[in-house]
Amino acid sequence: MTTTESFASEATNSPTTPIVLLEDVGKSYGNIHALRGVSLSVRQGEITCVLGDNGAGKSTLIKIIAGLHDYTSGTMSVNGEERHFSSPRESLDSGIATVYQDLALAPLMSVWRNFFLGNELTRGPFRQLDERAMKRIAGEELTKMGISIPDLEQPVGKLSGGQRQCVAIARAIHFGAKVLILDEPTAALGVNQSGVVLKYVVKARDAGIGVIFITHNPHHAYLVGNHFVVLKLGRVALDTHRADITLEQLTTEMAGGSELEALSHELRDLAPDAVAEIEDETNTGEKEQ
Amino acid sequence: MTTTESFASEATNSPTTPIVLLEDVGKSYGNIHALRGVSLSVRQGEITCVLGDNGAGKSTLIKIIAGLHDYTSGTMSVNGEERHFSSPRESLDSGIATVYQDLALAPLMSVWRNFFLGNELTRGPFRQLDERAMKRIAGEELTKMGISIPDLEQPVGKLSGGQRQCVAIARAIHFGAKVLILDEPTAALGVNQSGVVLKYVVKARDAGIGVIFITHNPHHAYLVGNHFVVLKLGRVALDTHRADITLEQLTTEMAGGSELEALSHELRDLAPDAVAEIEDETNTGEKEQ
Amino acid sequence: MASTITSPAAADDRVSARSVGVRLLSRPEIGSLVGAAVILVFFLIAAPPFRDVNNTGTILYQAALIGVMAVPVALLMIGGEFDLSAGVAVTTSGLTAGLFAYQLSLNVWVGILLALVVSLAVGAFNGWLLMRTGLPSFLVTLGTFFILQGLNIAVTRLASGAVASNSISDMDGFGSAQKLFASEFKLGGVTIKIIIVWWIVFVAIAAWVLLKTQIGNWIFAVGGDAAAARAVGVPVRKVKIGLFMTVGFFAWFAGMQLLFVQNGVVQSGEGVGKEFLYIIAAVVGGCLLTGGYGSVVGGAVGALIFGMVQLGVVYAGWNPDWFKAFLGAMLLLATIVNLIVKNRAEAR
Amino acid sequence: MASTITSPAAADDRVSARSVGVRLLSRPEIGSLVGAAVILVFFLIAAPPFRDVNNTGTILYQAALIGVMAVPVALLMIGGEFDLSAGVAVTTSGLTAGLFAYQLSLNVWVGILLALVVSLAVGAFNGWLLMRTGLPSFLVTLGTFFILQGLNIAVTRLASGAVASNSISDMDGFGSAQKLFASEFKLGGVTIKIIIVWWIVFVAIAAWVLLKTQIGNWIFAVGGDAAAARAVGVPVRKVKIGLFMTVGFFAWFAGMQLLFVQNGVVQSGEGVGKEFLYIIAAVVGGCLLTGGYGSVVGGAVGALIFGMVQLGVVYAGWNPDWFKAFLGAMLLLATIVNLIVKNRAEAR
Amino acid sequence: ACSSSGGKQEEQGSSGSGSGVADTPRMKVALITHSGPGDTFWDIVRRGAEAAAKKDNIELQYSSDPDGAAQANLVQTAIDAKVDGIALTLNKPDAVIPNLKKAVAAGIPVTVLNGGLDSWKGTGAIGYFGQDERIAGQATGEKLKELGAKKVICVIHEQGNVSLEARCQGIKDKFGAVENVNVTGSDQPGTEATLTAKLQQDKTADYVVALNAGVALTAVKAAKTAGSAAKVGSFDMSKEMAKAVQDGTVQFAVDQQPYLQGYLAVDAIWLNKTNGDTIGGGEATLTGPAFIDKTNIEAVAKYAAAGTR
Ligand SMILES: Nc1ncnc2c1ncn2[C@@H]1O[C@H](COP(=O)(O)OP(=O)(O)OP(=O)(O)O)[C@@H](O)[C@H]1O
Ligand SMILES: Nc1ncnc2c1ncn2[C@@H]1O[C@H](COP(=O)(O)OP(=O)(O)OP(=O)(O)O)[C@@H](O)[C@H]1O
Ligand SMILES: [Mg+2]
Ligand SMILES: [Mg+2]
Repeated sequence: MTTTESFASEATNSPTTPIVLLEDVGKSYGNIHALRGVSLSVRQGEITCVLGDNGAGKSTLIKIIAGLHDYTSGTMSVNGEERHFSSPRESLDSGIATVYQDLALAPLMSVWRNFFLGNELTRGPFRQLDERAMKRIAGEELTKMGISIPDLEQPVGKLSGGQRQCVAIARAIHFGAKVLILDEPTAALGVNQSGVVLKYVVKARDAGIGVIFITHNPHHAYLVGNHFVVLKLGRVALDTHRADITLEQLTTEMAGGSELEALSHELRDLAPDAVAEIEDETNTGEKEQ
Repeated sequence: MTTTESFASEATNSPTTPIVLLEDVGKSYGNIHALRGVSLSVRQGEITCVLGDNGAGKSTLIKIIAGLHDYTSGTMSVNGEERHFSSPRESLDSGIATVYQDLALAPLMSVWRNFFLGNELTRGPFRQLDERAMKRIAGEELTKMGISIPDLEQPVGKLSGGQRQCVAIARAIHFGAKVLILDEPTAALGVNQSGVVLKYVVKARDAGIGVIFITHNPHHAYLVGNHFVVLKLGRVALDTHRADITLEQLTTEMAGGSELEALSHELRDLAPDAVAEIEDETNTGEKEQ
Repeated sequence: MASTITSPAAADDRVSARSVGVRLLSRPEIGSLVGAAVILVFFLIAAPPFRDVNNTGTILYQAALIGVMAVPVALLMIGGEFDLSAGVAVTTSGLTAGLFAYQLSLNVWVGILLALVVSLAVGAFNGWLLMRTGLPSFLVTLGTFFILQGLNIAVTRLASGAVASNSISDMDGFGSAQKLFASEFKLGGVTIKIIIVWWIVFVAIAAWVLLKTQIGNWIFAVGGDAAAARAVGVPVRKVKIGLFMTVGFFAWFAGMQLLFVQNGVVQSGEGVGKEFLYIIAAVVGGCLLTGGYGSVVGGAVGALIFGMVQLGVVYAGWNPDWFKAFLGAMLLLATIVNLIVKNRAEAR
Repeated sequence: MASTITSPAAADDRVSARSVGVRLLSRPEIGSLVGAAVILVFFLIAAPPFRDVNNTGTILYQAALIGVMAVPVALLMIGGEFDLSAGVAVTTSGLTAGLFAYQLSLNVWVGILLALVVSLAVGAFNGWLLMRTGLPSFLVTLGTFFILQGLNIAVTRLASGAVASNSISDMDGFGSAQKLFASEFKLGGVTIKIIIVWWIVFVAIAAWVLLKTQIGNWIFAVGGDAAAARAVGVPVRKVKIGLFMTVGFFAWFAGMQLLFVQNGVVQSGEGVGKEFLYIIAAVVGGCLLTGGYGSVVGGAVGALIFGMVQLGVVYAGWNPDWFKAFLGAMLLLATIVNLIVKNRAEAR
Repeated sequence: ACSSSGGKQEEQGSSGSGSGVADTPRMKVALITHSGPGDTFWDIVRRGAEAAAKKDNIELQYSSDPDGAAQANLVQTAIDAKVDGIALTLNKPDAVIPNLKKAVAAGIPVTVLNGGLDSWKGTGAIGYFGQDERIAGQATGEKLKELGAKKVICVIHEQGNVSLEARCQGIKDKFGAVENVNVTGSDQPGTEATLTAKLQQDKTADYVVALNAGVALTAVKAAKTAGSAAKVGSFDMSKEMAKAVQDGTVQFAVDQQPYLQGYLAVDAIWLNKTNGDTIGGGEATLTGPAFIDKTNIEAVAKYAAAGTR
């Protein structure tokens, strides 16, 4: 227990060079400037939470680090070297593994093939696929995440939303090397599975991996994060360490700084009358329908 | 405030005939029996929360009600009549509007065209599309949900995950008539937008609409639900009214009844040392990575 | 407090305004229009007869021959399907009208009507079989392609004893029908075949339907994501069958044109391979093979590009051995210009 | 407590076991195999010469003529792309070897090697242009289709002065090359052309690569969802270019077969339209036109079905006027059987 | 809604070449061509073959495939089916000859028709019935000179087809000022547009020579549309062509008598089988070229209308 405590603060104060460092990075999709002047650093053994409203630019940010998009201004350095990834392969080769919000699974391929896609195990002189080993490992990893997938030969497209998400997460965790990027990994997950994922995240951090964790759940963020970056309309609105912020403040920031009386209801254990309070607002609102 | 209070309890106790009634419904996908003997009722002015682990069969259940799949055993009646929907159109015509977990948007079509897809507004003798009106309404509805979509002519495929979800929800709410089905609507949503959606759900209920609400967030569920159904491996594991259960119990049920010490951490305001507690567990866990 | 939440989202300052020009540039057909312009300029320079305005009629006619059928084929492709039987269906229509009128010695118009019924039925059959079996349309229409091709020849030979239909040029109603389907007129020195007029009318109507009506919206939706469209209540089945019947209708029209432009005789082996010209026109014009994106005007422009290149090579008097090579190079040129324009538009 | 969470998920009792039989039934090629069996039985009854085991060689040869090229075309289709130039590329390969060896009076094998280089280069060009421009492969390979078709004729005429290549049958190395590419042998009364052997070898190797190697996994992935494959680090570009070069390699082989089976002469206009036969074989064999699903064995079975129907109609001595109609009906029959088998398998 | 003119009602009784049927044993003969489906010319060939078959108590099996290898395999299927004789075209000699030799080796008499003049000898085939395309072209060239043509456009309706190329080449041999143009034979309206364009481009052209009847009739229309004074000559006959020659819209047609080719190719097999005969004495039997123009059309028109010329 003390270990972690000290680890967390250590990370917070440590002057280790960041594995990934973004300085003043911008990204435009045609006439939409999705990111503007964003700076961010990911350090070994630290969990950086990126938070923000829908459309704030979180996924765009991590897609740049994952090599899926190139940035249009500023600089990104990985392991101290300035890089423009031209493909996710380069990012992966630098030890960065990513769980994308839109999952990146081939729907017609079976679960185990998807799990090992791009990192297939082979054996023998002809480098034949080691199907047995791959199925076993995929099965084990998924079981550890607490989901049961009846048949590993099933195409991924037939899994439930949460099952699919688990496949993507299990894969990234299994192959993650230096940096693990998770874009809303718990969005479709059950209570049980979410807990498992959070635990994995912490474990990855303790193994010295730098983690970028994107979530809309301030509890999840506050539970594991060492460092919080809130994006708003493509700019960094807040960049702080865990020590310098409370859950309440964080939640307020995440909701765009608006007054949060109403919303905070859903973040606490509520008595039924909370419903009525929400009700009140509705009545004051001016929507007709 | 009192109105709602009474409404909630009224709904709980009212003997109104259900709009949708499932009795002993089962559904097999080939050799996978996704649902077995599920019974469920949806009443006017009542929010029925369907909860459960990943892959428990929640989406399958609502797809049956939405007319996307047919059930393979049992009976479903809508408005007192036994029905086998052969297409979602029939379900829609019975006044059932659905937000699917996988969203059902055409990625290459613009936001406003997606919003009105299947319910286009027309004008003039040639029944020309009333583009102006559709764009205005779509823009208004989305703005009310608290998201800003820069350009309604943008193809939906280029929106962020949360923005897409908002389009689907706004559409269902706008066209919802008697029953509103929401499959994990807040999964990809920000704090702000989630609050808005919950408010809409309550508002819909108060307008006399029956709501089925699927979520993995027990807070969200407990905040708005009148009635809770927990699915486990395709069977109903719990079916209870709000009055008969506490948030803690509900959470426990949702997590599959396993011990929840660890998980409950993420459900409460936690001091930083919570991280350490989770840490502890990890150490006791036997996973080697 | 409540008003804060329901208040509109904070103004988004990330979007720089797009000029009307750029907006226009991102329409699916604009790229092919620019491609067409490039080809036009190229041939205006390379082929002197191209400059003669009197020859415009010939070029437009060549384009219209493909263009008329490119209209429904583009619609169908936007709706996510193929029709490989479209080429021979045209011949089937012409043969039906010719053989039927001749064998029963009926007024030509009766044959024309029967051909319409047959053409629509072929389209409906394609659509029905597609929806019924869930097979890819490539396979289903491949089947009808072969079947129609075989029937064209076999039935013609059974009925007329030869491989072409008997001439109906001296039968009642031929004159009026020919006027409608295959006449021509002078417009300031340029001979305009009536099919060009029809083509323009069809393109205009279909473009309007696609962009401005509910049906059009549904066509985009079933092509873009049929499951999603079905889920929100679009009658996917009806839309797709309707699209195939539209191809049937146009095949009927093109068949009548074929019949009456050839003085009432149709060769039973004709039409094979044409289906690809229609598809090429649609794709060159910016329609996505996978559905959900494209435009009718683009399909027309694609037909125009194809027609210009085909005749441009002849007008330029180039060695005919190289004809196909030029054709290929020009097509690539046109589509790459198309692409550059699109990318430019998107980057702005 | 911690162990509760990391413990394996509760055992799922919802899945009834699937027998090995049913598992087998859900392989993509099984449906077409059953379809092939139905067609076989049909012709065994309808066409007496079909029963003569000595004629098997003829049927297999007909199938192999399409089947060899169906192998890479199926792979390419699983990888999500088309190659419309595959048919004429075969001719290009044969012409290159023939013309080059003859004009420079070289050993035939030098010409063969050069043809290999040219064929691979054509494939690489297709792939490169596809990845570079992001155009659909339909368009890119349509361009090369026309270009190659034109070049075949134009260059042949330039070099040989005629529309066929000069015969190289009396040149050095012809005999050994012919032995390799186009010989035949007797196997218990049945004359087996060597291309049949090669076909079987190619199918076996390609099926193994597709199902049992990393490359195969990547082919499925780039066809199923190229964006997802790229995101997890699959070198999409290389895989796709590699697939086009595979088509090039097979086009080279088929071109050599063409050259040496015709005693060292290739007609420059040949090959047009064959690309569709390859695609048809792949699709009939269960490959998804949209990519990501299918099998090499299926493609081979598709070619077999096509070959059996083509010759079966002849063996049965039916009126050739109806040939295409039979072909279409048989194809539909085979694919519908395919579908029924698949649905049955899934429902179990 | 009956038509007061035209139609089947006005059709005249067709003239049959009906004579008695031979009492020789029933035979099976395969006719294998390189024709595409639905081609008028090959329809006439087939009719000739059928007439001979009927007369000779032969069961005729017709099949065709434009692809060389596929045609060769059709020959193989005929061998497999143990037919009594094979009549085939040799337009792709290198592809088909190996199987032709096999047929001969299997004791099946083979006749060659239409194409393959340069290659049929030495294959073991018992006869050749057709015309020499190059010579036919050359004769046409002479004829054009005679007619006072200055610039000729030769229309190739199937690019890369050896016999068509040979015809145009033959015209060039004797005439000189010839330009080729490629069209797609199975697409009449497209052919018309292309020819229109060609005539608009080359105003000096005063003769168009088409290589089949359908294209020739389309060329007439194209010349009208283009406002060109170019006259049209043609290869091969058809019902419509006969009428066009009568009307003077087509100046001449080079006839190779396809009916005769089909007839003789089958009849020669029968004669060989029943009487050991060979026609032509080891040399080719030429069925053309014969020029048909206004002067002699009357003699032919009747048969063309019946579909046998
Ligand atoms: N490919 C694209 N082309 C054009 N605009 C895009 C594209 N991808 C994203 N955008 C726009 O960029 C902005 C940021 O999107 P992004 O996906 O990064 O948001 P996000 O913060 O991940 O949101 P969410 O929480 O909803 O996932 C949005 O306005 C979106 O519409
Ligand atoms: N089309 C299908 N074919 C075969 N199996 C399916 C299909 N759809 C779902 N399943 C299976 O049925 C089970 C229930 O799936 P469902 O999508 O209903 O789960 P869910 O409760 O919605 O889960 P989640 O919370 O992850 O969305 C899963 O095991 C899934 O793999
Ligand atoms: Mg996102
Ligand atoms: Mg679900």
